[in-house]
Amino acid sequence: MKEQFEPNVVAFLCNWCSYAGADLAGTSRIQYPSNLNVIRVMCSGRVNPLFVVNALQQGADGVLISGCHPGDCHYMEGNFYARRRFALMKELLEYVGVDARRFNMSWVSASEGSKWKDVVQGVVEKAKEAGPFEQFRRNKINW
Amino acid sequence: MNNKPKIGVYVCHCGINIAKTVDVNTVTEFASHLPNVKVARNYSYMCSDPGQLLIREDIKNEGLNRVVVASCSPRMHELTFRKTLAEAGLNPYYLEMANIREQCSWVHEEGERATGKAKKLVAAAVSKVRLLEPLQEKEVDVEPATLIIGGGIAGIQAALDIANAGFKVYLVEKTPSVGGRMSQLDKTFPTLDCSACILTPKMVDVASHPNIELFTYSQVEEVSGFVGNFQVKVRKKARYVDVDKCTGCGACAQECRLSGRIPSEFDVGMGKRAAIYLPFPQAVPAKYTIDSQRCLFLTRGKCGKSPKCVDACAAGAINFEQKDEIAEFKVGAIIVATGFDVFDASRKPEYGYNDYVNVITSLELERLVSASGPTGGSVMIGTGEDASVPREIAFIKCVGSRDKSVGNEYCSRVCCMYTAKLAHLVEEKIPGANVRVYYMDVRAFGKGFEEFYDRVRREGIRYIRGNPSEIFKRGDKLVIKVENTLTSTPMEDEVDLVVLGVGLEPRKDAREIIDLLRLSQSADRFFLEAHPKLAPVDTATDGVFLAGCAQGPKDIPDTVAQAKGAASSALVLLSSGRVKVQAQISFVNEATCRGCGFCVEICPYGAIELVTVNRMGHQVSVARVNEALCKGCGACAAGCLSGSVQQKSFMDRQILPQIAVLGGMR
Amino acid sequence: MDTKKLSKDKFGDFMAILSRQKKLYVPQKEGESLRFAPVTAGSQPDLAFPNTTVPPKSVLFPQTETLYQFEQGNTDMSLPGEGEERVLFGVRPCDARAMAIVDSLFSWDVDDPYYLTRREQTTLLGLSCLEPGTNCFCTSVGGGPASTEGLDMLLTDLGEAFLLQTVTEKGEKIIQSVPELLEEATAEDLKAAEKLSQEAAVRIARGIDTDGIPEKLPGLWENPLWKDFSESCLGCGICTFLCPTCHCFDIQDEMEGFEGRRCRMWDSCMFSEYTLHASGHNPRPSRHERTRNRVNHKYSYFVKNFGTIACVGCGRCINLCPVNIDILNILSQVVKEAI
Amino acid sequence: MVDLEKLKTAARETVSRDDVKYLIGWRQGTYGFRVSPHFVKEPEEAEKLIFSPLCTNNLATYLVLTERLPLPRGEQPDSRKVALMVKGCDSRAVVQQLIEQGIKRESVLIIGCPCEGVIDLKKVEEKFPHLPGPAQARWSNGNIVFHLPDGDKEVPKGEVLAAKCLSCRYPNPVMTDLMLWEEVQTRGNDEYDDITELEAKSPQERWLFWEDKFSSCIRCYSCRNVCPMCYCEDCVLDRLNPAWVFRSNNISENTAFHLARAFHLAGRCIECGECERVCPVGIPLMKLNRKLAKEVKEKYEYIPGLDPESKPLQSSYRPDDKEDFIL
Repeated sequence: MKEQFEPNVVAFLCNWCSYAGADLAGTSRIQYPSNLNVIRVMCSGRVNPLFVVNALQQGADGVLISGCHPGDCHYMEGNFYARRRFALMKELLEYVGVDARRFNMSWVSASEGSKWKDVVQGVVEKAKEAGPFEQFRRNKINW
Repeated sequence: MNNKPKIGVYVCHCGINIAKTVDVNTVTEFASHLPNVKVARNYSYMCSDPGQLLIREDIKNEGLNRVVVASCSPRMHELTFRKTLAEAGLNPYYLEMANIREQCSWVHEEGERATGKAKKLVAAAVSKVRLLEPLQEKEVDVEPATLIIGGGIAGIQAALDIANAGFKVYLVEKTPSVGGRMSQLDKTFPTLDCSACILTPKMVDVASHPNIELFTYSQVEEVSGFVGNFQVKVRKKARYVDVDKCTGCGACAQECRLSGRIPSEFDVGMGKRAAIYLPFPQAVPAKYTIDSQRCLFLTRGKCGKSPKCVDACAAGAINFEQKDEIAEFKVGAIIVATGFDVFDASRKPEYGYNDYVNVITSLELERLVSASGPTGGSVMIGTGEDASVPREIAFIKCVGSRDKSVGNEYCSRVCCMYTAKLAHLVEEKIPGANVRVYYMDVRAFGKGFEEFYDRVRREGIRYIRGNPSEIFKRGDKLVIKVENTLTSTPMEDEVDLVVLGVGLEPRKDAREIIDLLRLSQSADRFFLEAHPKLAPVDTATDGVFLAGCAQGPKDIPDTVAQAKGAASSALVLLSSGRVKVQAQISFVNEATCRGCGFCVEICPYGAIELVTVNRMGHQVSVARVNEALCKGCGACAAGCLSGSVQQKSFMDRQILPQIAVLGGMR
Repeated sequence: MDTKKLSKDKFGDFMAILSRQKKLYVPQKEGESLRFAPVTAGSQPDLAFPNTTVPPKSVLFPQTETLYQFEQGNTDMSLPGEGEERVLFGVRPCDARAMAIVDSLFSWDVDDPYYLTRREQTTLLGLSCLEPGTNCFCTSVGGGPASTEGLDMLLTDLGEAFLLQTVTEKGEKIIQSVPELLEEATAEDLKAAEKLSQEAAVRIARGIDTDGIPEKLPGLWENPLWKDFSESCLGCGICTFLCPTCHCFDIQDEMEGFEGRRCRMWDSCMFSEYTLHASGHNPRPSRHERTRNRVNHKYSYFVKNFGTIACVGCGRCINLCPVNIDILNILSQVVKEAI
Repeated sequence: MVDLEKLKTAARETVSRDDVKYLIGWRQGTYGFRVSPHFVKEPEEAEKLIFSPLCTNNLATYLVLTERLPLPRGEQPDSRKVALMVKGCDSRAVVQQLIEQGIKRESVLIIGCPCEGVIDLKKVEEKFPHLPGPAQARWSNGNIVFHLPDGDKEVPKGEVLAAKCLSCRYPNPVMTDLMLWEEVQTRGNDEYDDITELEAKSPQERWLFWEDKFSSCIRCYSCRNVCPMCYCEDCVLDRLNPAWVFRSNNISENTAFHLARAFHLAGRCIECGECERVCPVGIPLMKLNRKLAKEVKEKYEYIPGLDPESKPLQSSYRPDDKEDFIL
């Protein structure tokens, strides 16, 4: 039998809500898959939509953006901008045939440690189902 | 100087918190082979003194110029290790942390996987730390003055505290007098001391304090700048009375053709005033104001042969030519104490507030029981000859509070106690009256509250648990339809007077303040504090603080306490004289900026503006960040199409290598 | 050299044998464009074209090629593997001439091992151009529909059969490897082929007398014609990337994480970064200097260095320019201005 | 109806003005049905101006393509107006440039040419190949008449018009200083059928579709350079540090390039179709741009290039924006 595919998921978390929520999951010792790796930014509004394209190009099988719930943004509006940007980026990626399961966005607050676990499990599971994304992998191509 | 990165990587065991799952030796060994890594070590507690010493020694002995600490969350110890770097003479922003505890060892039991992930996180941190740039924590001077918006008890208290500490205060009040809601109250719960007696001295102090500049009948029109350096514009509305000449004798008001014909705001419409008026006898300043919306001379251009007030004023203070004036000044801090509106009872039509004269609000009753009120303190229904003294009196609580149907889910916090107080006062004023209170819950949480509630009940006030569904008229009586929810019996209660215990609402003009100061609202539409627990008087805008009911309903002691809190927060700023601005802020590469202004629109803090610069002889428009205003969210950077706006320590070129490592490393 | 005839019913076998011997490239559709690509199981050669969209230089001088790979913090580097023998079928004479022109550049003062090895490993089988395109002008720049310069063998479609004329030993070897498929060509066949190519040459509608242009160009350096012609230029890379003789490249390091490769890729003198100095200074700051450079390089500098015009008259730059900047128009203006 | 004399007179008058630097219009090209942008600086050069179904170029690009070369000290930049002839779609580009402050209103004179639709050159060249000499065309009662060496040929519009014109919603300039002739009737109601069709395919099919297209890309950047909305001084996709997209040509970089290009045009693309027209390898770029235009319209009720006072889509939001895609 083939060894089970272990996806690589890159996640961008805002410092104030989602990163704190992930920390809380840790403090609460809530277990979740290790396939997701976090890049901390100050606000989901900082996440350039092209980071997603870049992550997929550089080997991520899935991407997650997570910020504060609408209205809770530490910077008041950042997550509203993020929501618009990624709504469009998601459409664009799916339109060119990128598996919809590779791109995810969530709102996780600083108190939602267990929601964070659910999000990670869901995202990793979906990336697993979508399989490796080698047709877009930068250095798989002709390096 | 050789700028080639020399990185030290420090892997923390955190006792066994990390080391139990993550193989710290493997991670250290791995890190030592990463490009530019000069030293890689692990230690039981990096945050301990010996742990930090390790880093400092290596910086000194090995010439490290970048540090990666792989330990707990940066939310925990980033500041600690920044200090460590600074102590060793390294720029504190040459630090990157890899969170291998909260987001690794604590959430992944399986050792091999946790170790694998820890390696990746360390590699990503190394890839980023190489590209970090030194940042300066800048400081700006603080203008030693405070603007306080709102001259109620919150504004007054904050103003006095700050002024007493020796700093200048500009207190701006929209109405002609300071005093606010508290001045309308008769007695205060639970001690029943006279509201005016405790408030008036403070009002006078405010007006006479050498450090306080009082602007009544004025509005803040524009606030620009940032913490420590706000520029403020205040519009002093024309009173048409020269306040320097007015002696407050009141002859003008007596002579005014509209005397006694205009509903008095202070008496909630129950008393009448003239077009030239003093809001209430103890008003501060005791200067008359002409109501420009009502005054015959101002609205129609003539008032009999000549305005009677002019004739009556011996001081010659009346001046119909007066114009609004703009005052401009600079302050270092701002306190918002704009208070609240009372709930408009007509929004609960089932209670017939608009239909029946004997349905009144608690604030109206407050004026009725007040000796300075329209009835001189006697509780009457109606006016003139029809007036009668009610015998059967019912209070209904939670009108406009805890009521999703009117959009107010919150508890107004004061109604339970003022109802008890008013019930007590009515009982006192009308001996033998039958008073009952319809309630959902009684929340007597404050100091002396429960005792007072108990006292009032023992005085014979009946508390009936039930939320009346309807009030209608039957003969001379009002009928309250209600179900007693303790006994589950529907009942009809015939009474002479119904008092609606109306709740507190955000002010209708709150939007103006939000736009002025870029404040946010919480779900209840009151102004949002920076943190509900740990920063309850701060806001998301640095240097702007909240006091009193603008932030949410509260009683007088809480309001005063918060006002003192806001004052002390402002004083921290003013007395230190300098304020640190964020270091990890945005900046613009003006050479590539195309001046589209997207970032200007995006910035939630108004920290970016377009300026015209000379680019090789051409006048071009480019974005520029006001470093003192920028909070470092980076939303502008993600919205910049040309990549010209970047956030320090979170630049595209610093994040992309992290992505490469986390995405590419298997 | 040798001449042979390949009956069209044997053409399939011929191609099959070729593809077993070497990696066989034929013009194929990719998206909406036509370019040389390796023959695979499902691939369809497309020979009904005046010319491919992308010239065959894309095989000999790929748009991107790895020079070596490296890891950061490590001085080892790994070179790409050795190439393989390949054969390109269906190269138009103009494009083959272009390779001959590029050869002189890549073996000029320093030999370029990457290009020259690949060139050595590649056999070019040409196809006479019997249906010239609207903007073809090979005959103005020393070429022709049946020119053999740069080719290893030329094929001419005689209707029922192809006439095969070998030019080099590499072409010779191809013929020798498939004796059973070929027949001797007759004098009539040769004559027929000659006639076909002459007729084709007559059908070439556009052209210019290039005599004297290389000498005239330097004198027109400050002439307003460059500004006039480049006013509408978008500064894109169509004319240069798709030119069979354009050979400029840039070398860049591409990093991913701690791994990287040094590679070279086509560059275009029409891009502003092409001449951008690290200081920020750009000696060719605007599109008119770049347009002037493109024409001068082909019709003056290259002539000076290598004795030949670096334009083969394939017409691609005219066909594909989005704003109708027409090199023939520029050249005729050059001639006019110089008088 | 197109009135060429009126057009030329207006052009002559315009370029005679002291405050006008030059006028940009269209002129017959060097061969076949080609048309070239025409920069009119002197009144007599106006004679060459044309307006016909061949005038595909969106000249608004030139408003932002001008290089601003370093000026010698003390010298003032030429701040005179540029007069620009625009079709309906072109005018939207000008409006969008105004929204994004790419140009100043007072620096441009907009001369409106209501347009009955321009040709798709590929379709026409297929019908009438090999025309080494210049040839012309005109509109005539819903058809297009081509003037060929062997006489006029009348062809129904549907056979030769560019796809964008068949579903054009804005044939009349949306903002002008001078409208040259009466407005024409709006032809289409764009339902984005072409996009819906591709959306209906499976992700795998869509990937293969685009892989085929993107792999043919030669990264000549003509799509970007011709775009009137792509006017960054220094495009992020050219930059080496950070390198968002590598210069190397392969399916990964090409796809990333096209995703980034399309994304940067979200809520900004005015659907003039120039990118697709100029692509030498025929990548259907409008299928990308229009996908985003469709989403922007459906999700945010936003249509770029109509109201110069509107806020750019990319720098605005509504608290109640849809978020059904969020976990």
